[in-house]
Amino acid sequence: MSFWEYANPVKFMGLSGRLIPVLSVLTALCLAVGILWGFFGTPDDYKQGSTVKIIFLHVPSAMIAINAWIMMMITSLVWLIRRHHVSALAAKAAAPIGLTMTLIALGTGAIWGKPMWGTYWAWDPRLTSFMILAVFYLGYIALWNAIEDTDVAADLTSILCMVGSVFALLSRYAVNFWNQGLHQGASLSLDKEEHVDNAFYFPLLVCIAGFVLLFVILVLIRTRTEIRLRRAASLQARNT
Amino acid sequence: MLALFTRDLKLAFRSGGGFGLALAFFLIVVMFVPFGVGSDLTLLARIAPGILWIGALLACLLSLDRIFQLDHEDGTLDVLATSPLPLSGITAAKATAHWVTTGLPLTLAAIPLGYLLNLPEPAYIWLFASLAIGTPALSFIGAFGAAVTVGIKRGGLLLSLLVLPLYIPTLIFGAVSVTKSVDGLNPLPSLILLAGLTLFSVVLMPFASALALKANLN
Amino acid sequence: MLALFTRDLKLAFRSGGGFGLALAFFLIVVMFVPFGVGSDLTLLARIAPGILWIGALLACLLSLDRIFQLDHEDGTLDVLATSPLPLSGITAAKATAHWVTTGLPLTLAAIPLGYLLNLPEPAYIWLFASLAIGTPALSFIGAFGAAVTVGIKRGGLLLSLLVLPLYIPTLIFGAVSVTKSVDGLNPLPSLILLAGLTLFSVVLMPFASALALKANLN
Amino acid sequence: MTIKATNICCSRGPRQVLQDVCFSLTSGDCLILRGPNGVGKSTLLRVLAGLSQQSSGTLELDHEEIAYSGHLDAVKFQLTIAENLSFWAGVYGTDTTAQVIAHFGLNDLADRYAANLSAGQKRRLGLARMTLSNRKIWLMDEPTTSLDAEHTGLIAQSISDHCFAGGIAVLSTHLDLDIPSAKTLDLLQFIPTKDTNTSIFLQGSF
Amino acid sequence: MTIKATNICCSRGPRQVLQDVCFSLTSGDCLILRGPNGVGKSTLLRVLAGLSQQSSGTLELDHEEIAYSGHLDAVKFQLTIAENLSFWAGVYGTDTTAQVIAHFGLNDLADRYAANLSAGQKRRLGLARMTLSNRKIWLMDEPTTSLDAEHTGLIAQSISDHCFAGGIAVLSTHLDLDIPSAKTLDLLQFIPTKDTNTSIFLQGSF
Amino acid sequence: MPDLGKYADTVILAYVVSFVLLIGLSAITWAQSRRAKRLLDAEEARRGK
Ligand code: HEM
Ligand SMILES: Nc1ncnc2c1ncn2[C@@H]1O[C@H](COP(=O)(O)OP(=O)(O)OP(=O)(O)O)[C@@H](O)[C@H]1O
Ligand SMILES: Nc1ncnc2c1ncn2[C@@H]1O[C@H](COP(=O)(O)OP(=O)(O)OP(=O)(O)O)[C@@H](O)[C@H]1O
Ligand SMILES: [Mg+2]
Ligand SMILES: [Mg+2]
Repeated sequence: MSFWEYANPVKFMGLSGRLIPVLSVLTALCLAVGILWGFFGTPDDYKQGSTVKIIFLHVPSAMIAINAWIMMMITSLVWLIRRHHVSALAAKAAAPIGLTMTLIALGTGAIWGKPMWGTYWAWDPRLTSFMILAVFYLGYIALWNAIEDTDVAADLTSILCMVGSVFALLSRYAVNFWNQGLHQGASLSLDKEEHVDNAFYFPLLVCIAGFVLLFVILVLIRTRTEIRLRRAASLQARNT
Repeated sequence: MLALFTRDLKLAFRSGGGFGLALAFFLIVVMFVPFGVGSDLTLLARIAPGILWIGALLACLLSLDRIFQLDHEDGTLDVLATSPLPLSGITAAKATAHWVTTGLPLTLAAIPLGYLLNLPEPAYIWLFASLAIGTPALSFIGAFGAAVTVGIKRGGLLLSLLVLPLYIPTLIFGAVSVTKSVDGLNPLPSLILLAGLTLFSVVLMPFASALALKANLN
Repeated sequence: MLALFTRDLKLAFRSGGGFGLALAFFLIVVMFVPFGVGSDLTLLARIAPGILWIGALLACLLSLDRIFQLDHEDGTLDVLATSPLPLSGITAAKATAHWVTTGLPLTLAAIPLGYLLNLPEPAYIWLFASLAIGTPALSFIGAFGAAVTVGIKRGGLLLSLLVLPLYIPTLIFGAVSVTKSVDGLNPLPSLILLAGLTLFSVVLMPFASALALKANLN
Repeated sequence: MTIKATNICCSRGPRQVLQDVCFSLTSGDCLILRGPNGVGKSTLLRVLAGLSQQSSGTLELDHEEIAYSGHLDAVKFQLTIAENLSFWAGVYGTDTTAQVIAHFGLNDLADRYAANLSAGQKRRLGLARMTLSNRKIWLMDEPTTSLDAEHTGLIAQSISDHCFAGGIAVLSTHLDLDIPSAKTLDLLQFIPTKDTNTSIFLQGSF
Repeated sequence: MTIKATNICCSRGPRQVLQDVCFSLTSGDCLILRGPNGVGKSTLLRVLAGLSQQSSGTLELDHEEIAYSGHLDAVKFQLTIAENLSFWAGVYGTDTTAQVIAHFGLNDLADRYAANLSAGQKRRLGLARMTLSNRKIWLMDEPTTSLDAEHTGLIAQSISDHCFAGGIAVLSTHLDLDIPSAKTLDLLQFIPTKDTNTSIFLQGSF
Repeated sequence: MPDLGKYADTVILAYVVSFVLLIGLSAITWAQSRRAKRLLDAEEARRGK
């Protein structure tokens, strides 16, 4: 059986219906363990004090924010090439989640910035490119909402997503070129020398797993919602 | 394609003076800045490159929706789509016409307006170069945004929302090159990046726009 | 008149989210300034009041052409003109709807955006007050400009050209009151002048707009 | 309730289109304007509606009683049929939206956005406003364009009913509508012949 | 030169409008689409023109030979009649503007801005483009709206001539046009009856 | 409760903001899903009859 069969709404509904209960338990578990461990079970940082605990929300949400867009890029491409409706709807479903995650990363970052840098906001490249990402999400969502014909909306948002990806990358580069920042570099690398202390590293990994699972489950639920709405619309159109 | 290009130029002139108005808007935005931030000359000189670039960008943005919306509303776009011209050629012709009627006059007008904002001497040539190189990218990226929003009745603001983040790299490379020249640094690297960006937009955006138009005609 | 007002609000929501988009434009204009002029915080703080006011003004300007143009194009304006509603009432209702969908959200959004531009502490309350008092004038003056340009196919840029000079007093009184508060001076006098200007526009502009509409329908 | 037009001349731009149009109508009358394309039917209707000014002549009618429908439908694409009509009901201060929707056979479509209507359905929606307005004088410019035979009949019937109930209707059309008691006015007879353009710039010589 | 439509289904939004439309035409044929408002004439014409996609069925025709005219006129108000037509001549790579203007009786108006035309004159200008395009397959949506009797005859004659010269025409109309040799296709017979909406979302149950 | 020291406000605020957003998103997702299911069920029932 080919993977593409899950692009069929019936197949997808069946599989996702079975997956959701399992996944929700796993998600709750990971999030609870990760956050409780992070909040209660980690020491203060010698430099940042207790604010280091924010990392358990900040980094996972930032990762999801970026990866949600990448997922949308892939599903959009699948829609454009193979025209599987479920794929387009999954992209639509992911956008609000990506936006929320972007906002969480921005929010926690801003709150963290106040004690660390003395300001909620600075025009640092990392921060700025996240704000640009939020605008891309907003535009994408607004475009979905502005077009009534669903196939047309899927086409246009997919094209926007592809073009937007290129320009998001360009902006990231441009913003770096424009300003040197305050924000720290990658501390999550596998290279032992670089990444944060193990005391933070392991709970952080659990939190990331929790966020990833949460993202997956929300995408599944939202895609199911979209599929149901499409079916309802089709039924309604046929009955009149 | 040539017919389309010349017709678009003609229409821009006829419908209340294409050239003049983008210019006027640019002029007025630049004029507003001293009203808003006060008339301190050293302050103005520092923000001049950025304001000039932002002003040009907004003036360009404001006329984007004309690129396809009018032709869509009166049915011309439907007919063009069934005509011998390829859609990507249509968008390229229209984006070029848009550049000739906005980007080009804006570039020329930026020099005297720079004087109003007390732009330092050595920056003029770089301001001119960066606008001349950068504004085609604005027109071609903008045409893509216009193609995406063409079906939507007066999607003017949605258009801005979609296009503005796409404009960020152009703005940054453009403004940075002028700022660098003001600060006595080498503006060439960012100018080269800007040229690359323009080349990329001019070559590839018409195809993306054609896809979007195709979807919108449905 | 109430029917017209609520319909205009409904249309603003339906056509791709009235509120959201003026806001988004404002956000993006404010975002662009650091890209243009660099991210030096003291510099940003100095130009913040002016930029915020100019940004709000441009966001407002961008949606002006929707006020009458759409109704003209589909024949609604002709029918409204023969309806029991007086033309001045029609323009007043439409200008008010425009303010609710743009001026009001812009006023609310200006506070957080002020933070992005590092606006000094004491200025926030005055920024809010000046926008709350000043934006109705922008909508009513703008409605007049829209009424004058309604016959002209996509007179968007002509509209800007006409309206922007009319906006200058509002901009000056508004921005000055914020700047004064930043500098520790008394912002009240200019705020009172601003209030007078708004009162004048709200009371008298609908009649001027009605005259312009009447002439345009011919 | 009367309309009385005496020696009305209409111009479009610099060109005089109609000269010395005279007619008078009272309650119950229906006047059909006829004439080839470009003779000035729309121009005359806009003058009657008060949207344009006649260049000379006098026109007596009660502007408070006019309902006008032109070549365009005055329909908002982003509103549903029901919303479009209840907006107009609000403007005219009436509340017969439901009846009108039923009368024009729009029941099934009431919650459809106007953007998703066919040309004829849109036209019908535009005309439903006339009935809704509850006004006495109907001015209609080619009401039946894009309508099929059945709905053309429906519109003709509505107009007859309106006149029968004491209203007045003035309409232009290229078809033969089945409206008993309608008078026709061929505008060809009012094409300017004499060299009496009323423009002040043509007086005297200089 | 043939058109062959086999089992074409068309949808608008979520709604299936036409089901299993079949016809085939060869050089010289004229097909008149008939049916009440909203039956799907415009939808079918847009599918034939390649502007929309059929939801199923196959369509064989040469897209390079199509000239399409819809409900809208595709006329630029800011250009004169002559300019409008010479623009289209440029697009289609032809140069018969002068003949076409004469043929459609637009000589007197050639230098008038299109904004200053009456509804029927505008429509005529829109249709003149078909002749100008020099293409074999004409797709026309209610070509004669707003036209008076004389010009309706002129259009019918042009269509006959076009078919006689080996072209194909597919048009929709609510009037009885005088086109000898035209076949009519009543779209009422293609209204979806079977419960076979092709939407993938209606398959199975969940 | 761990001792958060002088940064207690900051940390708590960050957690509260994140939870509000996450829970809000989940709640909206869930509510929309319920509504869609009800709508679809109603529509299927209408077809059934
Ligand atoms: C609004 C402000 C901020 C934004 C938008 C932001 C955004 C980001 C992003 C995008 C990442 C990368 C995650 C990844 O790619 O794995 C990240 C990581 C991180 N941020 Fe922030 N940040 C902000 C403020 C702050 C502040 C104020 C601090 C602390 C002083 C901070 C500390 C960190 C740390 C320690 C990491 C992990 C580094 C890594 O693994 O890459 N951030 N942030
Ligand atoms: N600005 C103008 N300058 C000169 N002539 C004009 C102008 N505007 C309109 N006309 C002419 O005025 C005449 C009357 O136009 P009108 O729209 O009233 O005609 P109509 O009888 O409604 O025709 P139709 O049946 O085609 O709708 C037309 O011949 C038109 O060309
Ligand atoms: N988005 C949509 N959703 C549902 N139905 C739609 C949509 N768009 C159009 N329709 C319907 O599709 C049908 C076909 O419309 P079409 O324009 O093809 O009709 P038509 O035969 O050309 O009618 P007319 O003679 O009035 O021009 C109409 O009943 C219309 O209401
Ligand atoms: Mg007419
Ligand atoms: Mg039709």
